[in-house]
Amino acid sequence: MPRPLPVDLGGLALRSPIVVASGCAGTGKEVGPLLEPAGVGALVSRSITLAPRIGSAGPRVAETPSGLLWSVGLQNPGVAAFVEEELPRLVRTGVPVIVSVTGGSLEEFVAVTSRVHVAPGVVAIEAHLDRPDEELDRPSFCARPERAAEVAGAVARMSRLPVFAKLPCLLPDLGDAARSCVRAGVHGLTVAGGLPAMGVDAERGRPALGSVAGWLSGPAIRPVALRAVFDVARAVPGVPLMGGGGVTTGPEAAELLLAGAWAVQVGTATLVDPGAPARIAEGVAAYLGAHGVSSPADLRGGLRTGDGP
Amino acid sequence: MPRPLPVDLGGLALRSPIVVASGCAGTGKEVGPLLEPAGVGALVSRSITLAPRIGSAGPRVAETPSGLLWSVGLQNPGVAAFVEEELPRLVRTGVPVIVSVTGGSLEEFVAVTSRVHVAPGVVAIEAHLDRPDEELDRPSFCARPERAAEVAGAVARMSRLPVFAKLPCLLPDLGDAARSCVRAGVHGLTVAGGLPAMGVDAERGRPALGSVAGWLSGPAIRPVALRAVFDVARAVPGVPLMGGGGVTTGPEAAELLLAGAWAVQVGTATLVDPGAPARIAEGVAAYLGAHGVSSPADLRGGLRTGDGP
Amino acid sequence: MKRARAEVLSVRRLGAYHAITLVAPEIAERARPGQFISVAVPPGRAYLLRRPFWVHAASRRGGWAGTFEFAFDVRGPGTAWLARRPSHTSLDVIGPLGRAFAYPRRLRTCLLVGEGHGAAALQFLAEELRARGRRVDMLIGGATLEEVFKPIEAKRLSTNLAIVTRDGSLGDRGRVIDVLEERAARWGTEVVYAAGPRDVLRGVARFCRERRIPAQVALEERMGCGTGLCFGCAVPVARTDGTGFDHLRACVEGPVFNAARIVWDRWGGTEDAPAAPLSAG
Amino acid sequence: MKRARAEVLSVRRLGAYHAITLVAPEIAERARPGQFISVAVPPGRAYLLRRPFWVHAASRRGGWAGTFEFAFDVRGPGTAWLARRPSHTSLDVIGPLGRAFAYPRRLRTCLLVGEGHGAAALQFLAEELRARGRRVDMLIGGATLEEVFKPIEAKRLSTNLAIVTRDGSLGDRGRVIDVLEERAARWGTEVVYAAGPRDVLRGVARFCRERRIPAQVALEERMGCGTGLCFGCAVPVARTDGTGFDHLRACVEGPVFNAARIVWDRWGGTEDAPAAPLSAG
Ligand SMILES: Cc1cc2nc3c(=O)[nH]c(=O)nc-3n(C[C@H](O)[C@H](O)[C@H](O)COP(=O)(O)OP(=O)(O)OC[C@H]3O[C@@H](n4cnc5c(N)ncnc54)[C@H](O)[C@@H]3O)c2cc1C
Ligand SMILES: Cc1cc2nc3c(=O)[nH]c(=O)nc-3n(C[C@H](O)[C@H](O)[C@H](O)COP(=O)(O)OP(=O)(O)OC[C@H]3O[C@@H](n4cnc5c(N)ncnc54)[C@H](O)[C@@H]3O)c2cc1C
Ligand SMILES: Cc1cc2nc3c(=O)[nH]c(=O)nc-3n(C[C@H](O)[C@H](O)[C@H](O)COP(=O)(O)O)c2cc1C
Ligand SMILES: Cc1cc2nc3c(=O)[nH]c(=O)nc-3n(C[C@H](O)[C@H](O)[C@H](O)COP(=O)(O)O)c2cc1C
Ligand code: FES
Ligand code: FES
Repeated sequence: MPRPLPVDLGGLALRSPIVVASGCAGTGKEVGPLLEPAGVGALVSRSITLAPRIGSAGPRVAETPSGLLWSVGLQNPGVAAFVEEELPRLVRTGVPVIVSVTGGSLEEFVAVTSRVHVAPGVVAIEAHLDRPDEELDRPSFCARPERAAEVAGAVARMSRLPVFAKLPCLLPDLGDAARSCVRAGVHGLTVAGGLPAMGVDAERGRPALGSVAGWLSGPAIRPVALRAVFDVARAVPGVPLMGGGGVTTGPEAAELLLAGAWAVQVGTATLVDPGAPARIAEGVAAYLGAHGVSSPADLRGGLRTGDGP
Repeated sequence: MPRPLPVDLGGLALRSPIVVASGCAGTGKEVGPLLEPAGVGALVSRSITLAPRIGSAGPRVAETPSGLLWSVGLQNPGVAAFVEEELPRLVRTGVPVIVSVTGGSLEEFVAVTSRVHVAPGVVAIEAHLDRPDEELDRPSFCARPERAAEVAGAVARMSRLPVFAKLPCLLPDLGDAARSCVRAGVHGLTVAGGLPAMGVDAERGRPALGSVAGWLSGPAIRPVALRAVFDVARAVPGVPLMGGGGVTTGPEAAELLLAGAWAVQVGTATLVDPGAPARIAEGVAAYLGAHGVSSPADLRGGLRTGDGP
Repeated sequence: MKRARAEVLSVRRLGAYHAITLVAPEIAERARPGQFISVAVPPGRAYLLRRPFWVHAASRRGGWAGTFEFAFDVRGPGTAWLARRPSHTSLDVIGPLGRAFAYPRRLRTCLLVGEGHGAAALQFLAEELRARGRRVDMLIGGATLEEVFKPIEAKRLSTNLAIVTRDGSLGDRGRVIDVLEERAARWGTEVVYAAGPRDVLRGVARFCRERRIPAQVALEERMGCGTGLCFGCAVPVARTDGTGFDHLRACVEGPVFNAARIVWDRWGGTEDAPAAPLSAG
Repeated sequence: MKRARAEVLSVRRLGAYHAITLVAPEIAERARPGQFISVAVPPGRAYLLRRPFWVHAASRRGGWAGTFEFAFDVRGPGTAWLARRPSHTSLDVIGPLGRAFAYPRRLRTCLLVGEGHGAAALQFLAEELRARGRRVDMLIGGATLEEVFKPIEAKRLSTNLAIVTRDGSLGDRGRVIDVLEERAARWGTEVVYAAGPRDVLRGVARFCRERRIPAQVALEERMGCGTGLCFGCAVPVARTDGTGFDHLRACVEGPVFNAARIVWDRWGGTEDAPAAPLSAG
């Protein structure tokens, strides 16, 4: 029997610190028991927009050294169909559901949130902010800390559920962006997400993805995610923080907890193995046991960065 | 006999499009003939500051999935000793030398440049801008396009040699930064460099590097470098552009050329195999032959991004 | 969909292909033609994703009960690794995955068109169609004799068989598409099933649309998960109301699709004609 | 420094260790004790860097001329892969690398102190010191009997030998540091050479500084290249003018250093005492 690993994200209690990352959890009817719900703390839905989106042209995935390059283009049925059909199925998996909301404008974020936060079975909202800001014509809402905070704050004010602002791992001002979002009222932060990337098929002289540009996930990016989580945990101590990027084993999840995460999101590894989140949770339990630590929270930020061994 | 692969970086003629990246070329007396100078277009020196720097505490390197995590902390003997002892040795390797200059302030960049641009045997200068801006107390000169351009422009005005501004692969405003640097007068751009990263040794609960924070290089980051080079090539068409990040083979170098690079820098692969740059150049020649293309310049930006196959 | 640590019973060469037989009753019992399985690659490599393969045969009864087989050509590191698996080691397999071919209710004369490893999926289908009393004709091809998948087996399974190779080393010289029209007419084809590269499937679809012959294609699209989680395997499929298309997932809503509904101009596929020469700018 | 595609002559188990003999005359002829070689790992793996190993033996003459040997314990993926190399395959090797031990000019009584695989480097040194007419005493250790590197060879090479194991399964129970003082006194040691984990080298350095015995240590620091290109293998070494320290590269300015000049408090090393328990905050 795996030991229970409850974590408390500032009032949001999860039975495991391992959370399935957005875009990697399906629509609730695919993998069934292979996901091993008992070991998983929560799952984050794919990111939902106001209107349906058909998403990017294929190919949408390509392999890179220790990484997965992808571009789904936010394919989703729109918030209305999501709340009606997909969300109830996600809830029935037995894994607590966090809904990822996104949009091209502040209004879209708020409108999606308004439909989702009252839906039954949702435990929290994640605002996916690393998206083109169509209103201000910037490559990402995260290009300016103030703007990320403005949008995240609006989502937080709309929602009766805890809101996590999802920030990308690579921003020159990541600490600032985190502080601004917290000041704007979010409950917590998610620091994770693919890095902007692309692939080229040199044999054919073509981009590897139909959309040309895509995102890089998987083990390749773990060192970048660790750094981002470490920086944000120092910038906003005491704020619930989910970290993710390239985690595939229990000890790797422990690395993120040591760096300051309160919970760990697992994306790509879930695609390779739907049982990975539960297996990683068991690995965390084994790690805690071996190091005489009683709960994931006791590991949090415990990295010994002082001088000398 | 490998076919000759001359490239012309806007007047700077190199015998091969493959350049050894900064920090990966030693001090001119280490690997000798293993580097196979005839196949290498140029080498970039480690980054040089005004005063000597002892660099970061060890460990300075760690392996990550398909990547190399490192922090050298700009260990260098200072510009005076560099010009006197190290530079002549680098020049004697027979590989054209590009000197990487850096600093914590605009003045330091200019002062280093003033000592280097008149030294015999140097063919160009690369300004390493992704460094903490001590004057304005920002994490990097690149955090703001204007600031990167200000410093790069000052270096360009000081130098009688062509100046390449080295920008990191991940900036929300990378295209802006490139345009600003070009407007400020640089001859060309280098888009390459490690991604901000760190490692954790979960067994010991300690950072993997003595400096805690470090940089990620190697194949893991290649998709990120490709995207950055692609974006910059579109932002500043016609401007000489060196790209780098994770290249280990000829076809991989061709990917960067297709994405818009004029020359390709090779760092980590040189560490694993000092003969890698020459081998990669041969691989590019083989690729060109197989695809009926006569020179690397004919590949440049040739990625077919239109619809359909 | 089940997950198994499946024992490798054997790895055999079949011309240009390798075939692996695995012991995995929970998968073998469920697998139907047109479905696929996905195999995990070893840890510690620079590549991560499971590799998908058509189920080529599955034994539910008899001495081999509980085993199934897949066949592949060595393309890259994953298939190279598989080709070297020793017997009695095990593979981490998930399957069966995706929607199988639908059997015709009334129509009796089936033509199965395949090129390359696609024929592996079709031979499983041929068995099942025959067991249901349908007539099976086959049209299979490959670049060379070695790349024609199990021609003797095809002979056994079909009433009429045509083989084509690009170099003429076996059967007629050409591609399956070149002879499709003539054979379908001669054999009185009522329904077509196809598996193979993009251009073959597209050619089959065009022909069948013109002749109003129902056609199902089993297609290959790059996959992130193979289990429906990631939306990485999008195939553009026309909406029934005529308002455009949606991206369906090859791994759960496919890989078998009604050929008439695929928006071929928008589907890149994973494979096509030889690389066009590069040119600058 | 030469690069070779070196044929694997044999891979043998030696207690807890594996030893590989390679055919590489250009390396074998040049190698001296305290130098190392670096071995490339296979392509397609999630790890990249060459693995460095001490030269344990090098034959310049006789039947084995042109071969050399290194020995290792399996730690991670690189050494696990090496341990499984079949004979007659080849390895991509660069060497010899780094500065060798210096031989004493006048002093005659040498004590070689090693723990774990460090003893591999010292046995090569012992051969060379004896060939130069020096007396060699050895003090070697390991966690268990299996981890004492080639104890019979050590016996052959040394005038006086002490062996210690942490569990007492061979020789005295303890670590080499625990018995160093007593043996050095008993044997009249004039110069010390050491190789092993950080705490052993540090203990040797402290003892030798107190007794004013010259000491050289061969140390291991993580390496990016092993060839001097990257400055990844920094070791803090005191400046001779007393103004602080510089970071020298273990791979070209080391890996053998004068023990007295290393700033031990600032050197992390790659290995030390068992992991301390973690605690939060
Ligand atoms: C539903 C389905 C069924 C398939 N059935 C078979 C089969 O029965 N026999 C067979 O030989 N091959 C089959 N393929 C293709 C097979 O999956 C690839 O050839 C194989 O994954 C290549 O892996 P690699 O590491 O050897 O090569 P690489 O080229 O290095 O593979 C790199 C990546 O590209 C993907 N990829 C490469 N080629 C294809 C392709 N044609 N289709 C989809 N993804 C691809 C791989 O899965 C991997 O993620 C099938 C593909 C799909 C989608
Ligand atoms: C100069 C020198 C000589 C060495 N000689 C020997 C020897 O003769 N026998 C032997 O068994 N080992 C020796 N080592 C240590 C040996 O290089 C490592 O144990 C080995 O590289 C581990 O690789 P891995 O993939 O099995 O393990 P991993 O732990 O997965 O290695 C991961 C990375 O860490 C590095 N690393 C791990 N441990 C060490 C270490 N102790 N020192 C330096 N880098 C390390 C590896 O090179 C690699 O880059 C030596 C190290 C150095 C620097
Ligand atoms: C196929 C795929 C689709 C994704 N879709 C989304 C998404 O819709 N919204 C989002 O916020 N993140 C999305 N992500 C990013 C993941 O949630 C996660 O942050 C990222 O992949 C890094 O974690 P990993 O390395 O564990 O995959 C997606 C990732 C993948 C691989
Ligand atoms: C050990 C090491 C030291 C480096 N030092 C410098 C440096 O001093 N200045 C600089 O501009 N880049 C430095 N770099 C970055 C490289 O020049 C290169 O841009 C980066 O590593 C990405 O390329 P690669 O993946 O081919 O290594 C260093 C890289 C490594 C691995
Ligand atoms: S491959 Fe992931 S949904 Fe089909
Ligand atoms: S390991 Fe690169 S300089 Fe020593």
